[in-house]
Amino acid sequence: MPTASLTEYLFFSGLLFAIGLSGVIIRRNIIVIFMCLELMLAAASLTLVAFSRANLVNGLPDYDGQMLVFFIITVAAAEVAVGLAIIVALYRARKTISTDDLTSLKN
Amino acid sequence: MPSILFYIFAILMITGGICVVALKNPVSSAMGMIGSFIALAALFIGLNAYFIGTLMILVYAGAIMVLFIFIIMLLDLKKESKKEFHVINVAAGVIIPLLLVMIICPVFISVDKDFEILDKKALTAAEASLPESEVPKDSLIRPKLREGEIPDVNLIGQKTFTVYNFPLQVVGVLLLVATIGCVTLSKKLHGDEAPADADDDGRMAKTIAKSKDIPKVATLNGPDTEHSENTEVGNAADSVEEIEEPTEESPTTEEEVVKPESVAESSKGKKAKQSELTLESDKKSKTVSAKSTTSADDTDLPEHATTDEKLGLIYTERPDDADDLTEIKGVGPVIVGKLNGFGVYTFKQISQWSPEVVSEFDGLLSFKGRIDRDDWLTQATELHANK
Amino acid sequence: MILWLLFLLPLVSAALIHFVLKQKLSNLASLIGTVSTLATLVIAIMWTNGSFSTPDSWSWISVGSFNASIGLADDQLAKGMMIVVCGIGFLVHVFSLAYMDKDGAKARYFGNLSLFMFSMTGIVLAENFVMMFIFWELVGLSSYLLIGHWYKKDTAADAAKKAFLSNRIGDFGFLIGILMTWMLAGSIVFSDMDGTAFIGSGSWMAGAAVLFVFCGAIGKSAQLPLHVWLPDAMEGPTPVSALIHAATMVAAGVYMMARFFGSVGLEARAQVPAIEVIAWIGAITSLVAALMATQQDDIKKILAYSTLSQLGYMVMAVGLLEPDAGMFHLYTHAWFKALLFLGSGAVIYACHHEQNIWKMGGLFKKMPITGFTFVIGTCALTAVPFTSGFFSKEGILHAAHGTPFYWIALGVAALTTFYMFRLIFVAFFGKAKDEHAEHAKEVEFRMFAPLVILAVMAIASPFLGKLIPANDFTPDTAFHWNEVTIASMIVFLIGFAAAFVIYRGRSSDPINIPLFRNKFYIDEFYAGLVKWFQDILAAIVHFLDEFIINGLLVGGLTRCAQGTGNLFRRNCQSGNLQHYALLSGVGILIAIYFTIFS
Amino acid sequence: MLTLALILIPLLAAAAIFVLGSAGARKIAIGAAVANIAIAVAAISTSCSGFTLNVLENPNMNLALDLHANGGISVILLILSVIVTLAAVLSGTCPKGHEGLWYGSIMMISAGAIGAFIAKDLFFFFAFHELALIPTFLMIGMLGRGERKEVAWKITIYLAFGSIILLAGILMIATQLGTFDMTELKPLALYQNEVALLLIIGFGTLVSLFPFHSWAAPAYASAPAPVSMLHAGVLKKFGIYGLIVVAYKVAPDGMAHWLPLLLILLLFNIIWVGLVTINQRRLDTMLGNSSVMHMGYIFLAIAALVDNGSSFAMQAAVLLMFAHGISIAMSFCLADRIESKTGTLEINQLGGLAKNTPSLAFLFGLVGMASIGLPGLANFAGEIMVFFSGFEDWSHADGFGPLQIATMIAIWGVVISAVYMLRAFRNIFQGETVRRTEEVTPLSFNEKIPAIILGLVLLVVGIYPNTILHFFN
Repeated sequence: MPTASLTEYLFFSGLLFAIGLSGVIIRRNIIVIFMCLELMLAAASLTLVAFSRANLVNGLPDYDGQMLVFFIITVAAAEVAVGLAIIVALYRARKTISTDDLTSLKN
Repeated sequence: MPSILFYIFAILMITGGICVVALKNPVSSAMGMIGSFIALAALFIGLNAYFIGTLMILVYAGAIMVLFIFIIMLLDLKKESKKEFHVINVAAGVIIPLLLVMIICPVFISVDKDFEILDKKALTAAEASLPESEVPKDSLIRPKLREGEIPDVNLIGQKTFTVYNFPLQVVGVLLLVATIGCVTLSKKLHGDEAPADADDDGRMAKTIAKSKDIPKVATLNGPDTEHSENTEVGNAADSVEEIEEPTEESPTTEEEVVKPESVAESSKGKKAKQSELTLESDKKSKTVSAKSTTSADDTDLPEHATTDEKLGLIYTERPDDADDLTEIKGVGPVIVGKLNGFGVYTFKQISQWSPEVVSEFDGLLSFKGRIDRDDWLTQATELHANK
Repeated sequence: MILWLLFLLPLVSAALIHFVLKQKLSNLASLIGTVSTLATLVIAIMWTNGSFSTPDSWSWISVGSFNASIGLADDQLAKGMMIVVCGIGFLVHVFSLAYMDKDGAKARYFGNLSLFMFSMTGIVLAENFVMMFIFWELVGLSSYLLIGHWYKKDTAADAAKKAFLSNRIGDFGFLIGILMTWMLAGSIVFSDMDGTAFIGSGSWMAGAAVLFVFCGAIGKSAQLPLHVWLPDAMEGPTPVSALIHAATMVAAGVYMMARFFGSVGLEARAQVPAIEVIAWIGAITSLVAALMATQQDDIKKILAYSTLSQLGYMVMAVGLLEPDAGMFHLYTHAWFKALLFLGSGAVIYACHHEQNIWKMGGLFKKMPITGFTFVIGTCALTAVPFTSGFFSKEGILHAAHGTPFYWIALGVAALTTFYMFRLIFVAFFGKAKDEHAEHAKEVEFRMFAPLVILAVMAIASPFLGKLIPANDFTPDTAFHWNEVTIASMIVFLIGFAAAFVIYRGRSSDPINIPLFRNKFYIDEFYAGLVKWFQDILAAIVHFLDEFIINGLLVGGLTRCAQGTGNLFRRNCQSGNLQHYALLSGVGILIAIYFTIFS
Repeated sequence: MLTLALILIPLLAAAAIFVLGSAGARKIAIGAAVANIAIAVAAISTSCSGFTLNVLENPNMNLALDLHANGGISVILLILSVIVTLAAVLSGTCPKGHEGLWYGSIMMISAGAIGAFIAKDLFFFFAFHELALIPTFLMIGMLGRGERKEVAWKITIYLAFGSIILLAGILMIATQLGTFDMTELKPLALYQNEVALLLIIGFGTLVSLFPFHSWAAPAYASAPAPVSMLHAGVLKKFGIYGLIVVAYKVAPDGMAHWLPLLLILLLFNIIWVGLVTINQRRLDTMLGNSSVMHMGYIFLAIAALVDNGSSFAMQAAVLLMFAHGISIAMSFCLADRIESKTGTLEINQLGGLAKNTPSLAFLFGLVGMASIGLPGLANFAGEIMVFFSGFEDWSHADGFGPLQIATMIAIWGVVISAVYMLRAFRNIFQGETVRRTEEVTPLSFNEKIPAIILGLVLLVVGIYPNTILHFFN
């Protein structure tokens, strides 16, 4: 993919991140919000990989970036697991997962 | 990967993202999510990050999305039905990301860095320059490089277990904690009798077990959320402590002075104060009623008079033989009005007051010990005697 | 040193009576009061023939350039005035021994009387303005206490308050006058005031100072604008009216002016235009008071207005730069007015507190001594030849000769004769119009003895050379037959004839002039003035104070503080996840913008 | 060491009272007050060296708690606070069960006041005053009467506002002079106008100068008797003490620059608040407002001090402060007696009280006459000196300057105070007895003690003011 330069990668990851953010803001359903969150995480990891490929360390791609992506993925997995468990518990307690009804944090 | 492929996968990724946001049905948005992740993995592969690409597919597309779909199915969520669009929310949702993109683009444009092509020649040069300490002579990486292909997995392995060894262990522990977390969260759902202590989950389990039949959530579920509900309503009232205070023209019966330690939560309304009064004085009343009923002459009660445990013998309404209490020195018409309010009309009543009743009236009339100082009791008995 | 005794004896007796003797020892209290006044009288008499050395002054406060001291002035003015004060004080004490015998609060009465004697001696002996101001206010206090002696009576309490407040308004001007003279004349001590500097400061400034000082005299001697309190002061017991509101306190104003003019040397100097104003106020007061007196029915009110009118005479004399004539009239007036008041006291006492002259009548036969002394007093007041009033009033007429005040003075003399003999004919002659007057009988010795002594003084006072509180004013030097004396005799006859014709044998008042009877409606005007200017203004100011300062400034601040608090609370903590996400998005955006672009 | 004891005794007493609860609270408080008087007399007569404890020692700023009972003003105000504390402890009836709070906070307020007056260090001068505010808030809020909650909040926030501005001023001074020590205060090089303005507003709020006076009257009306006695009588003088000792020394030209503003405000203070006092329906709000009005005279003395550097304006201000402190404390003590006897302080609901309680009538008459400014009582000596200082070295050539005109208008305040005080005395004590005052029992002796003590002080200082003024030379 040498012909596609770094800016395209960054542009698309920025776009994906923006879409994830809009999803979080627009959607009412917590699970979809959670998905958009994962989307934003993925977008971030795309930039990391793009940069690790762009900056060569003694000739080879800079694998620190990729290590970070590796950790991001693991953490995301853990996060999703716990998140979904909470969502289920919340659903059982409130019988609803629409953000409009869950406003007990209101002052 | 020729730019055509790049664009295909990029566009696929973006449309997947848009599907996640735009589609109503959570399942279809999950599918969109998967598509997007796959395209993303392809892009990773394009960037020679084969290990990360495969990991992406395995973990994200595979594990996480499946979990999502599983949960969606478990909670059998219908399409978002009635929620009409909040125009402001949608508008905000669109404008903010757009602004974000507009701000980020100049940054990305300013980067304009091309990738070097890692062909065979570049790789052999790279292998030569690899320092001994990092990559020992006999490792598999060196021959692969010389052949012109990137041993991605080996390099990452080498990096992981040398530089990032400790973080790896930490992540392991993290995953362990996450699993235990999920287990405890989910175990409570249909577990056995939780310990009776007052923590939230325990109560919630009991109520959920009982509450199968109750449709709406608001009434009965966990007292703590209920509690948070009404404290939320309640705390608006707390900010202004309103203890009923009598209006200006009867300053003498100003409200009973609040004891210092109870000043913080003394904001309960009128009925609470009444209950507080009765509560606090019930142990006193037993002794009082015992004494006043066995008082001197009239064992049987005159008509429509009752023995109130706090106030001694009182009339429910004005008896015909009521005396003019202002004859007692130190009692003016204002005080008489109050005494009649409490049901005290005759000298006999005042003469029979026990010390507790006196201190009670002292508090009510808030005259600071005036009754003993002007000793109403002896005056009342004399006036009653020569009435 | 004895003079300190003269000064402090009444204070000691007042303190003794107030703090030590209470209700049960009231007789002892009255005795102490009387004895102390007698002692001061004796010392005063001995002092007049110069047998005591004046002690040096005791510095009350001396800080920086302000040093006020308590010291005793030693000149003929003070000596003569002391005789008046102590003499009449002693006689009033003797009279009130009997008059107040059955009164519940006798001890308090005598205590206040001694306090008055102390403060009056303070004014007379004051050697500087601050000391005079101190005792000026103490005299106001004691008159407040004495007028309000029967404080349970609402009218007495109001009259006392009114007296104190009008004195206070007078003191306001007096204090400003003192401050100005302090700077203009260089010092507040009378003896070393620098007259030339005072006059030199320009006639406008000196005039203003003189007028401000005169304000004090207006307040104390009840001149026109502030005269309303004197008739109401009759609420107090009659001996009090005799001592305070006839002889001594009201004369303090004239005494102060005389001393002030003497120390600043005004009488010799060129005319300061402001002094005309003083003369005019005196003249108008005497005229208006005389007119009001003609229509009053209460015996004490008539005498009160006549005092007002005579005070107007004295102030006019001072205003005409003849303070000696004024002082001489003050001296003689003190004796016969005290006589008249005590006489009226005896009459009231005999008629069981009946004060309306139309309910008396034929008292001359029933109370010969009181009647006879009362007639002598009236002759002195109306300037019957060879009585003390004749000499002193003639002195003033002589001073006013050739100026417009002369005619006013003559008119007032006629009116004085008219209303005094109206009183005599209605009250003492004709038949008793009320059963009280029917069996009124002569008062006991302790009451008529002072009357007799005062009657003697009413005749003989001009001839006691050394006692007259005027430097070089004895009847033989000043008196000479000319048209002024003849005119005053003619005017006396006119007044007498009018009174004789109109009021001889009448049982009700034929003339009824509401304007005079209601005292020119000045009281109602003042009441309205106070109600409008003070109470309404106070209410407005109170409302503004509450509304603007409390409501807007302070309240406003608190309300807008609470408002922003609520605003923040309601909008930003809405509990809606989206809202939080939105806000965080905006936050990120701003952060990026600033990091990149600024 | 004596000066340290002056502060320690009330604080220890307060601690003991809080610990022991309401057992012997009253006796401990009285004991502490009497001990304090004895120590004060000892400290003043031996004019001991005082006590210094260096709290903070660093090159550019050293902080030392040094207490000295020397220097005319602080000695006189020390005597004032010690006497008023004793009177405050003896007066007022403490509701059953609250003795701990009641006597404890009186002791704290008195410790704060004494500390503020004898501290010779700007920081502790300020800190002690703050110490006295907290118990005032507690007492008004919990044991006061009327709408005590709002009033308690109002007074605290208002005084906090004043204190913050004051703190700003003090810090500007301290930074410029490099030291907190009050003995080394000298005119500042720069920013004199700003510092002067800050101090005038800061101290003005604490002393209820005109625009910042709306906290005073309701607070004293709702406060229990000892608190209003201590606050109106003693704590309010802190502001003036500060103005004279700090502001005049530090920023004389600044003060001169703001003189017209000060003159206008003090005239408002006298005339505007005077008229408001006339319009009051209740005795305690009337007394509160009258104390605000009397501050106007003291400000006149300060204006005279600033304008023509008058030689005795400072002594006049201090004497009037002392006299006003005693008389306002005595009047609040008696007002509380009237309320406990008749149950109300509405002037038109009372009448003819003198018949049943002649001694209360005599004492209230005495303090009424004192606050009017009757000779023979302390206030007159102060007032006459204030008015004279207004006219000091005024030359008639240039006519009446602003200070002279202000003095003349201020003298009219004497009439206004006579009007409202006499009207109150007339309506409450004289005339026929009304429904409320019929069954009133006469004052018992120990109810009269505080008033008698203060009355005697008024008489002694009134007859011979040098008892107070000799501390100056």
